[in-house]
Amino acid sequence: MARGIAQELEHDDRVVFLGEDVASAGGVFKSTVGLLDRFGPRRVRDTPISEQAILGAAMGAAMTGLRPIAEIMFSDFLAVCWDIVANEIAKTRYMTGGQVSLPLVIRTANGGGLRFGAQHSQAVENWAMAVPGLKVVAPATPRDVVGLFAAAVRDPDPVIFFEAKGLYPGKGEVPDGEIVDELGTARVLRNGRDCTIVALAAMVPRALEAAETLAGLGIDATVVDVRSLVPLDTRTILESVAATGRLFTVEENPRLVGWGAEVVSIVAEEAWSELSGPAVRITTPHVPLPSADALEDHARPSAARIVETVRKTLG
Amino acid sequence: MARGIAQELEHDDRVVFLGEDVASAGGVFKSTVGLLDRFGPRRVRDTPISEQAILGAAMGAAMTGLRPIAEIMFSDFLAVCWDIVANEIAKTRYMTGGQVSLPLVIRTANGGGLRFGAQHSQAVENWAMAVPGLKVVAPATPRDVVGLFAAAVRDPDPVIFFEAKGLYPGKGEVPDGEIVDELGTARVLRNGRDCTIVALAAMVPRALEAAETLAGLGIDATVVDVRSLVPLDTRTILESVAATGRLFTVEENPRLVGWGAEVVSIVAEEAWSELSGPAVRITTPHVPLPSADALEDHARPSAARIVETVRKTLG
Amino acid sequence: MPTPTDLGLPETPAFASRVDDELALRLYRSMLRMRRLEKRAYDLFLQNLVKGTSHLALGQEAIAAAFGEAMRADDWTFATYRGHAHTLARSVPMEPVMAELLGRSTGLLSGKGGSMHLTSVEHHMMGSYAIVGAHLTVANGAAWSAQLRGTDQVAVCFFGDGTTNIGAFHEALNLAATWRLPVVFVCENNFWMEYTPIDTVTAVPRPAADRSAAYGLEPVFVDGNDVLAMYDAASAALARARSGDGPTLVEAATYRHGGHSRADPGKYRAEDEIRAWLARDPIDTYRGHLVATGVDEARLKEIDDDVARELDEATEAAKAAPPPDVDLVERDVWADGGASWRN
Amino acid sequence: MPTPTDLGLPETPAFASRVDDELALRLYRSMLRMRRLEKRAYDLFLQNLVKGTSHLALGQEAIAAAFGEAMRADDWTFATYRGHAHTLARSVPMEPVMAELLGRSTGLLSGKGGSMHLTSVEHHMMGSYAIVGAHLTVANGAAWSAQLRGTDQVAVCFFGDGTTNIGAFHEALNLAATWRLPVVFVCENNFWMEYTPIDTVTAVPRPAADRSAAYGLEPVFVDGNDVLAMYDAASAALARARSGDGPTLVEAATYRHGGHSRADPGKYRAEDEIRAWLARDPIDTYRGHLVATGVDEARLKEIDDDVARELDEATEAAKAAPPPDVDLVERDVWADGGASWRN
Ligand SMILES: Cc1ncc(C[n+]2csc(CCOP(=O)(O)OP(=O)(O)O)c2C)c(N)n1
Ligand SMILES: Cc1ncc(C[n+]2csc(CCOP(=O)(O)OP(=O)(O)O)c2C)c(N)n1
Ligand SMILES: [Mg+2]
Ligand SMILES: [Mg+2]
Repeated sequence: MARGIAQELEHDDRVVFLGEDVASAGGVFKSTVGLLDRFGPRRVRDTPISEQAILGAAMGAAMTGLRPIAEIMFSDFLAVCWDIVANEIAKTRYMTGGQVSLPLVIRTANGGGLRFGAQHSQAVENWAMAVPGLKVVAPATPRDVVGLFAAAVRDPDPVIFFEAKGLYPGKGEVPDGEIVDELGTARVLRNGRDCTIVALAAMVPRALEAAETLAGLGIDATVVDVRSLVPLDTRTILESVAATGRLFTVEENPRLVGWGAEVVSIVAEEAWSELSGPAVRITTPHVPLPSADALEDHARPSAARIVETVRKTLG
Repeated sequence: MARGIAQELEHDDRVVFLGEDVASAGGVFKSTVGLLDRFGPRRVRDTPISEQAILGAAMGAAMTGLRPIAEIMFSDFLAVCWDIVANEIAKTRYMTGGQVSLPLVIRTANGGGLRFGAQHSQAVENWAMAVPGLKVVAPATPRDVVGLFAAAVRDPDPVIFFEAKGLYPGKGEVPDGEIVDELGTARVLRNGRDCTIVALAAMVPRALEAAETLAGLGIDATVVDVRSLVPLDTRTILESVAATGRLFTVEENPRLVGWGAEVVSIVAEEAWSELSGPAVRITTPHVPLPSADALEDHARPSAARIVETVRKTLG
Repeated sequence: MPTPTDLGLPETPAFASRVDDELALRLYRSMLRMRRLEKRAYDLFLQNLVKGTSHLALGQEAIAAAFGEAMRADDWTFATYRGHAHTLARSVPMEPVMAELLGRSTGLLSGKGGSMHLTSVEHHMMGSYAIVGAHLTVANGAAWSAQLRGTDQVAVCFFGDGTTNIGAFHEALNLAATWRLPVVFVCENNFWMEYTPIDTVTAVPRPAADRSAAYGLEPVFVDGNDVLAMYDAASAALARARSGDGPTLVEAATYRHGGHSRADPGKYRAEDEIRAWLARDPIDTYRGHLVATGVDEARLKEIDDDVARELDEATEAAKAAPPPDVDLVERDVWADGGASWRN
Repeated sequence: MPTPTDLGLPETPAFASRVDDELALRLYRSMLRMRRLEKRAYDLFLQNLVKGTSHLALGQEAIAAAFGEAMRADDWTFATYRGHAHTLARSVPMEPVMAELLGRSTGLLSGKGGSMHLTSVEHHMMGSYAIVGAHLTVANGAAWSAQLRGTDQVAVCFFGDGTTNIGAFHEALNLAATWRLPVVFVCENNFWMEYTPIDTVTAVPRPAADRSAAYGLEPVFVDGNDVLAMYDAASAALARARSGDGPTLVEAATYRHGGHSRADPGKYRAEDEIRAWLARDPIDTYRGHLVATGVDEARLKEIDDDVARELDEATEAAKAAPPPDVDLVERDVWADGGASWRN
């Protein structure tokens, strides 16, 4: 992640970065170590515990010529500054008739897996998806973290960038050189005949693992990594469903009104006749996340649960 | 509305009511006039503009023996106290292993129709629906306002009570005497053979009006008033879809991840084989609400748009 | 509810400061534009031509006018839903303002924003914000941008007494002070938070001034109906910000003549409270002061007529304009001009 | 970063107040229970038996212990994620606490909450809240309930220096003062907001005490490592609340010996800063004071042994307990015990 931020601070001197403990300390997840030394205290700035002030500062700076990156340490904390996100940043361009541009990124650690309990573990990308005026990105691989982050920072609209904290320890290839990806593009990670499994962020590796297992059971699954909820690459999803006839979504967020419901609904309206059976969402149940490892692991969708659900549904 | 609150203040002396301008002034929508005189300043209390402090006070009071009703003047302002709603009130019972009970109600004026512009007009019941631990109610008639409000206040769990401000000027019969309804029950307002139209709050009268027009065009629609998003009366919806084979939802909220997506997804999984064609959502487009009357009226689903959509879809 | 004299204010504004004649008249004209436009807007409400809500600053004009004149053209204004006066203060013409109130296509925001969201980036009027408190944090951001880019610009942020009790106020003040941002926070204390007297919901008598120490700042309490005192206070705060000494929190004591918003006749206020404040009307008293200090009444009359003409023309033009095209509903969600969230 | 003497604190706690012998020893025992349990918890982290995160109050025990003894059994505690000490202070047994840290079915929250959310309603320990600031507003609610029901109970709310910069702090203090709520706010100023020195992000030197005037309150600044001074401050604040005179905001200067949380070795702090504060360790210095004032070392030794035994038994029992049943995942979302959101 530090690499992705550094790339953008390097690329454009209007880019600035602010948040709690991000500068001197290099971030609580150590994802911003070295940035202060390299870019100095004017461009990499520690803040008080004042999430509203952080995002307000980002917004005001974006209105007046900078391209801020603001960190909200855990995505749960978006709740304390939700007004700035949902009522100010999201709506200002629209309600001013297009006068105000807000090129800014809010990066935040999202989701469970680290046994942090209910107030530090939610997957809340659906909160952001529900708000018109926000773009919403949630990468699943280190390469996408860099490439989609660059795309987010260079985008002229506000982007909420959800980093799956369950994936932080993960490793993956990141090629040398500048990487800039494109928002609004899903990626087909595996092509199969029998069904389409659409997953996001921390659920992507689980969907892939499940697909491998399913292959052994004679079920050949396509796996789509959504990558970006807004803009949403409906074309890729609809094409895949047209090919396989069956849809599964794998969501980390609690059950109700997650992004999976949006995907299912789009398919149910626009590709109904291509479906050859029920569309099924696999989600965390509609509960806050528990802390103990046995409980947390049971709550979040696992590869095993995906396998089981797909097998039963198709079987 | 004043009647509903008075009924509950009367019924249980643990009930208290707090919010901005609710006491001396009787509420900005005049919906709480007379309560202060009748129940006194201890039970009906004006607050500063401190939504977090308001809901925190309600939560702390609910933990310790009271049954508070807190008013958040406009539902958009839930964003400034979203942490107390989504991280504190919603999660506390769960994360304390059931030790803490929070019998409280948050009432709030929701949705558009009064030309108030983007920061005072949103329909955000889907925000609340996305958070496990909250119950979510949105009545469409004066009678339901009283009856469901009573049910909400008497419920042992936290309830967000969305009052459609577009319906405030509306009139309707409210029978004499105590009215107590039941959460989690939808109501079939009209029985038709050809399709099921599921609507909520301010969209209910529009769905009914559309159904009348459709009847004239030879399309006989069932209209279901959802009334309560959590708990959700899936049984009534599924039964109706089983009977008609076609589903339409009418939502005031912006397009993405609304309650309609949840309803469609449940049907697409559990009643797929009962569906005889695409399930279609009718929503406000994914935009903040504009202010000018011509624009606001165009943005929100109208009876005409419902008619048009149903007609075109059923072909 | 304290009377003006309880607060240490004179019975009528003192007008003890001196400014040159041109500026003196500009201040007069500026206040008059605000007053007249808002009175006209009120008439149009009564004719049901202005829809939605609207919050008038009648009685509070001196604050907006003084800052408008003291600010540099490239300084930024951040206002609340009670933002008509602050918009005019930045030399925004009356017509697009009036057209916006009427929901016309020629409105400042093409009818998308309405009364509560007046914005004109061209005039460095960076928006009117309708959620209490939020824009204080946004003003910080503009100030931070000026600081980083070394442009010497100042962000000026106006808000009410009630706003001092919301969390964002506190966060914004602390950040501004800690980062020494070039921002001026102006609390227009009109003693009412909607329909609630501010002293019943606030732990200190002066909602802003009595809190400046919590941010390491000096208390600044000004007669907000004295346009000359306000001009001095504005100039001092702007100079301080521009010199790198950081923010100022100004509390300007004032009063709104009407109700909180369109829907409110303001009946909850005591007769003599209203009377005492009407006697302190910022425009009438200032006009009296100008005449008393030798300004030719003919010059004032000229301004009166000028403003009346501007207003009539603006009103007619606005009324004649068509409503916005419904296509606008799906415009300008994104920088590409559209509303599409999918491919 | 100010040194203790910069802050007007003595080099070692003064222990100038007097309490009776029984209480003196109870305070000692209480601090020791906290210290030992947290050190054990730390060992268990290192063995990877405690998962998730955890925030120790090592070095800050005097505050929790003093309040624990000064509070009435039916007064309420509201704590943060750094809440082990405050939980023990309310006489919660060690075993369910330890079991919760280990994620066992016998945990205080059956493993659902973890280290950051310790709660025992039975002991009036009303929760540990992990979002900075929120619980100040919740404590107000309990105080309001006591006020309305006339029960004479007081809500006591603990939080850190960094918390004074978030909006909820401001809203909570203003409401408490305006409503004269029986609530005591205790800012444990350990001079660090996670890895950031508090003075670099705060506009005033004493984050809480220098802000009390903004809420019409007197500043209260106490040596948080002097358990007797803390006991006095706690008693005074509780008495004030109980007598209907409203809230107190106490700032207790202290220091955490370790890092912010499990993941943090705390290496960003200067050696002599740490040294100065270790010399002010609340337990060692207090033990020294007790012995110097004539308490028999044997009695202290007895307490030491007692606590050691309690801890060993609690640890063994917790380790032996099974993990929670996965059925718990769908329990206790609602008052009916379940998680069902539909029929
Ligand atoms: C967060 C939030 N809470 C409540 C409101 C509703 N509201 C609008 S204006 C207002 C009163 C504001 O009082 P004050 O700050 O004194 O400003 P004034 O209207 O007097 O100019 C309130 C409560 C709001 N817009 N935003
Ligand atoms: C709203 C919010 N922002 C950020 C955090 C992350 N966080 C947890 S503890 C902490 C530092 C708190 O500092 P302080 O209040 O001094 O308490 P201490 O940890 O020193 O006891 C931060 C920033 C949080 N939990 N909640
Ligand atoms: Mg006011
Ligand atoms: Mg601290």
